[in-house]
Amino acid sequence: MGNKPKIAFYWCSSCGGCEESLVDMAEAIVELSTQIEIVLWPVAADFKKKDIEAMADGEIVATMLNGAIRTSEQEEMARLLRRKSQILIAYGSCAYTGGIPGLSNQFPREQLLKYVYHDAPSVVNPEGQDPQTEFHDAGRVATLPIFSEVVRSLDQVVDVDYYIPGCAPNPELVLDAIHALLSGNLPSKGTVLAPDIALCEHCPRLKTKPADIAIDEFKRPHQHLIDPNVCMLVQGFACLGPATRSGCGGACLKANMPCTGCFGPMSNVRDQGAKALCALASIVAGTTNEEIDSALDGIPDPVGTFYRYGLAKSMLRRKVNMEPTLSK
Amino acid sequence: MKYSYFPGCSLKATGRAYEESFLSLCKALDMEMEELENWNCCGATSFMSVEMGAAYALTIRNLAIAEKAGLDMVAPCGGCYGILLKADHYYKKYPTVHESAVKSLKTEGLEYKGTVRVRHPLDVLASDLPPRALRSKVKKPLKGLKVACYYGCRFVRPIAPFDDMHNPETMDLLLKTVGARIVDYTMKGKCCGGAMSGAMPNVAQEMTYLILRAAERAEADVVATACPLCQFNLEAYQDEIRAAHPDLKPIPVVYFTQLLGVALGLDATATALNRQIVPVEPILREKGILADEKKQPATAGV
Amino acid sequence: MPENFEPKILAFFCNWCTYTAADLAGVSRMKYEPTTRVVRVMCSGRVDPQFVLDAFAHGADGVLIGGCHPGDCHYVEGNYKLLRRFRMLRRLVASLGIEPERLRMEWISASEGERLQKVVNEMTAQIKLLGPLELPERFREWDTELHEETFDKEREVVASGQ
Amino acid sequence: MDDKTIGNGSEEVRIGFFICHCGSNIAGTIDVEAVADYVRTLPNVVVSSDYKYTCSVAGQDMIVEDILKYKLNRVVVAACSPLLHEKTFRAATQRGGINPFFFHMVNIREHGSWVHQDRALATQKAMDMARGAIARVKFHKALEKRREPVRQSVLVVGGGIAGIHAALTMANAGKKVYLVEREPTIGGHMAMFDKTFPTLDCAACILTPKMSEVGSHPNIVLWSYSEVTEIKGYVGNYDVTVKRKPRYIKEDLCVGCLDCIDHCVFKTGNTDDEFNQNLSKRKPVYIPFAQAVPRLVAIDPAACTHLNGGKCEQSCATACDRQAIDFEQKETFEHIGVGAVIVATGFKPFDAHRKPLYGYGRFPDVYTALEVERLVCSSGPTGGDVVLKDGSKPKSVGIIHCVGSRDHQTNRWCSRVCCMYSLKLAHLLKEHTDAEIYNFYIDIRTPGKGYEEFYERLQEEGNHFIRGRVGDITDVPIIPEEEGRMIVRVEDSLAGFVRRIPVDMVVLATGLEPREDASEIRRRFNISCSSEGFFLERHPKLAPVSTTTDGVFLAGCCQGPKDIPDTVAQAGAAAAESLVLLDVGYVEMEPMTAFVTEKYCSGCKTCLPLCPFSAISRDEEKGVAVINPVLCKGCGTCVAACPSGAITQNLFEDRQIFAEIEELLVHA
Repeated sequence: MGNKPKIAFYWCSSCGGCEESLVDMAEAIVELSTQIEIVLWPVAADFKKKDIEAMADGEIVATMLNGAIRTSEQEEMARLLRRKSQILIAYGSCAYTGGIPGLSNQFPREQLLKYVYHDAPSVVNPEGQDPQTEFHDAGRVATLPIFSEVVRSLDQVVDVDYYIPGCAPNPELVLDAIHALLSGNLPSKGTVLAPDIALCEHCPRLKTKPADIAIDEFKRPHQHLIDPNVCMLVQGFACLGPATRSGCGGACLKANMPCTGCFGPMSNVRDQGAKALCALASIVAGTTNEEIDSALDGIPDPVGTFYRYGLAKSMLRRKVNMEPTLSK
Repeated sequence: MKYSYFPGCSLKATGRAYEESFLSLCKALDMEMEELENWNCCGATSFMSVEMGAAYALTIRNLAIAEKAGLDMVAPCGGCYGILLKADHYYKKYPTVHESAVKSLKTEGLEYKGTVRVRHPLDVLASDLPPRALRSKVKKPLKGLKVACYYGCRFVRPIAPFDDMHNPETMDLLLKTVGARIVDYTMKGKCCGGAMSGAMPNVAQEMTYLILRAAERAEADVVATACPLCQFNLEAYQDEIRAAHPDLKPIPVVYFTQLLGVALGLDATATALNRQIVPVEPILREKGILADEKKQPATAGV
Repeated sequence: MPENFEPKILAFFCNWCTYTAADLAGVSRMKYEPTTRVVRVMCSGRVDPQFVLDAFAHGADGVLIGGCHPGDCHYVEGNYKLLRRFRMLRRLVASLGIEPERLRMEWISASEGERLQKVVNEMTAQIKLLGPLELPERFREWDTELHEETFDKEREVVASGQ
Repeated sequence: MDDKTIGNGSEEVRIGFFICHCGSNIAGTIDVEAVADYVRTLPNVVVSSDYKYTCSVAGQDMIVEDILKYKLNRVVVAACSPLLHEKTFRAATQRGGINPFFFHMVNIREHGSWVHQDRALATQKAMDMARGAIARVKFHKALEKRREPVRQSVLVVGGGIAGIHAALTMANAGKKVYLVEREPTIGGHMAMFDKTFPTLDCAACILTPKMSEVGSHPNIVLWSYSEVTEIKGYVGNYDVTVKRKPRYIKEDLCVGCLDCIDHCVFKTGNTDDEFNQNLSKRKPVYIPFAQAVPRLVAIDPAACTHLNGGKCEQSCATACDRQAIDFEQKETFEHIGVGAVIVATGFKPFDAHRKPLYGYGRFPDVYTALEVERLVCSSGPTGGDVVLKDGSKPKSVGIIHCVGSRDHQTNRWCSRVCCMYSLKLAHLLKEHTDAEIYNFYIDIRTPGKGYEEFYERLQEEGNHFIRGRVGDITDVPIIPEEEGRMIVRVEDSLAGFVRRIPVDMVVLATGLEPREDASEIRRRFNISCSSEGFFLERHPKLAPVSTTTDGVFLAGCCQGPKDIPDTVAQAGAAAAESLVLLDVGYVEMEPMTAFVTEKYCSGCKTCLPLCPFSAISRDEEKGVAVINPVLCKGCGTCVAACPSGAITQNLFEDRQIFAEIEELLVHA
């Protein structure tokens, strides 16, 4: 067992979907387990932080970390695993670009806590308690991690070697990545381990997209019937396929839903949201402010549309003016 | 449609016919005129050349009050209309005017932000009514009545917000709408001489004469005006003028609002025709626009 | 707000109109605020929203895009394409808390040197009122909540413990 | 990034920076030494120096020497606008032995020293701009200019004296000329004039020989009654579509015998004769004037009974023994290719109705100058008799100058020709009627050969000159002598009082305006207008007939008011510029085109609808976009839109622009 490469899996601010994607490898994971030694996997096995701390720096061959970084605990674990691992892989959209949790970068921390602990319809908190980082009771101290002001992608906190995109990543990509890892056949540092080409490339609907497309009106998928054979943009649905890396196999489109961009941008793009916005808005119909605005009214939440997974890693990172009250 | 109404001094005195006919007309057309509270002299006096700062402050006080009401401000008198526009313009353009007005207004707790739109009845009636609103209310079209529309100066000079500076046409169009025939003559935008009537009456009367004669030569039955100063000046001195120019026939000079009122079938009190110096009713009867005298109830004097 | 705040306005000017208008303003010696830093592009249609965000992220207090009047584009209709992106971009930028006055698009033709002068002065005055945007500084400030030092100390403790 | 797209590959970047004083133009406001010192500290900068006049031969030599001496592979010059001297410095860079596109220019004069006053802030801005350029030039790469052959033909739009002269010059030089005129005949406004100032030679006598020469020239294709509807392509290779309106006459059959006109069912004219300024009537089948070129009749569909669906025996058609009349004629389109375009679309006279106080349209005997040209002309509506509408001869005439010129209520510019044509008309009217002539002027402007002398001659002839802008023309008399006449009211600003001058005839010296469709034409030819609406020359002094679009030139009044001698001179200049283009034989295309890197292109088709020049197509086999470099004009719209970053624009690459943005914003 000692000779098998040590691999760690960890989760931070995430939904658990990435863990599911590991399980989705099905039989392959059984086979894999004969070739690797898993040293950390909180969702499946009982390893402790101190086990990792006890390891030598670089002892772990590779760590796949999913989830964004929002708390001091997550940050601490990220730093710890970075030290202990030769290769750190940001696994899934949240670790890669902040993911859905990154959308909370539009709101001040206090507003979020207030909603979650007081105002949300499902909350029962008759005493109006707020979570505290420390709780003293009979000389004992219980602690909670600090909830930070800003959600970050993994590489905004520690150095990252590779990225596996997706919400969640699909098992084939993960297997490919692990095999590359085991064979030592690795691309250059910083590579995103998915094809560097947009989703449209293999989209069966592409042939229905005319060369002179002009969008009169953006529609929202839950309000309209979607033709399963026609390009989403032709139908007026804001599909981010043109601005999103492939590798997912077009799962959403197969389920007749437009791409929302979870695989992130291609390597030549610095800000996926800005590029997606540019690509979509460029083909809007109309020449006056009024005409154009009326078409764009179908995208009532531009941040949610263009930065659904990427706000934390975008050029502006978060909503700029909300008088941040930073907690230290 | 609701407006602030700034009558100014004339409409409460020599120009009562204007006020009465205008307000009745507005009522008939569902336009609400709310008289400005606590208004003062518009400031269109020679005081301008004595102490400019104070003079403009006087004018701007009216604008400040109107601003509180938040409505367009209608000023029927040409003098008022012109000076209100000018003061608003100067207030925005010249810091000295601005400063002195701000200072004066402050003493009364007023301020003027510069948002009031000053309007003239011609403008309001021509621009704000829904299409055909006026035409559809006509009961007695002014068929056969030949009108010389006279504009004078202040609605279009030096600032012309709603009509051509040299060839105004709004009144022509309004009266045409109610069936009148508009005569073409070249004096409609020339000075009525009003400003000189006190100092050099003979000069003023000569100017008035040329206008009236041009209207007469154009075979007008009546001259229509939109300013109490023009109206008075053109009508009140006709006897004096005739002393020098016996050829001048008496010609009634009325407010366009009176003619519109007649066309809408408003009664004699509403149109204030009885306030004319040169009677106009005989002409209107002759044209069949007003009913015969016998059927007409007696009207009260001034 | 720092004293004597001089806004930094990154400007993208179309070669054929606004850039030439700026040249004309120069030839005519029209004075305006020294706040712009101009990137010349052949057509305002080249302006990628990434450029605008990158400018903000690197310290621009405002971004000004100058193109040809509608119908006058040297490349037929590049300016309309910019307009479409711009209408979307301004919504995005507004939802991300950047005041709309900081992102401006103007049609300024080659003969409108005076207009260029007016636009730059006006925008400078507006941004002076808003104050600096200072995103690079804000990024640094946001990141002060990270614990690198603390954890590094812990690491030393752990290391020495071994 | 593709390695092949990175400048000199792994070679070390060595930048030379040169900042120009431009005498005191730059150095007066910007501390150029400080900028040079600052730039010297930036990475990759090997040499940084300032010079009095960098664009001078010595300045350029300095760049060349430094390239060799310091083994530079990048050059940045901070000086004036690149629109002025980019070419100069690219050439110098090339002389130094490196590709000219390793050069970048920083505009610190037009965008710096000339528009700022605060020395510290202007210097700061210059440093920032230099820093941006230094950052971007690192990513520059070697580019080649492509050469395209130039078609040996030219399109001349407009057949007035400007278009005629330009067309003849080009045709005489052996080039194929297409002359397109909107009206049924060429000749333009000049054909309507009686005499020309100051020599008083007859306009027709000097114009009509040139018109006939156009009509018969083997190198000229004349399409009258036609309009250019579309123009595509680029300098040297324009594709033009010309609409030929139906004149209901088979041009190849009509010999201009005019029998059809005699046989028209209308025995006299039934519609206003535009050529005579509507002072007479013409028939629906007509020839604009006797010397019209081409000498072909036309049928006016608005006035012809048959073409309006009415009953007509069509006697005109039966009268034509050559059966040239064709009521079924439809508009047709011609497609031609030309190397250059000369726009000579002329002007529009100011509409005198816009000055209502002058009574045009109200008083019958208020005329525009062009109407009077026709009245005094022996081939005009009255055969040269100057008579009023009531048939009498005027005893006194007022000529009002500057109608619609030098007037803040209408047009602010001076129309340049009105003073002289007013003097000419004064002379002709006096000659024809012996009336008293009053000229009401603001200033008399006679800058031209023999012009001032002509003015003196007019004064000696006993014409009255009254300085003052006329207030109005009134018909309201105040003394018996004024009864029944028009009275010109004017403040005589020399005498210092208001005059009332009764006259029988008023001539309005209307100014020159851009044509109503000038902005439409401008868009069609992709050129600019100055603020008043005349077409904009590339440079008011040094490129007066060029436009911002290469290969499109201007001639005549479409560029601004001018008289006949100036128009002809300018038309000659436009022809000469076109000849240079054609005779060189090729054009060099700027290499700032865009290209697709196939491996990054998903074939998503986002770019396809964006290209106005249809330069982007899709390779269906490979499933990628392909840009045709010949059609690409380098706007970069597709580059911005490409969601994959798969399209690159030479000289405006993402990495170049990002580097520029980011460094511009680092405060030095």
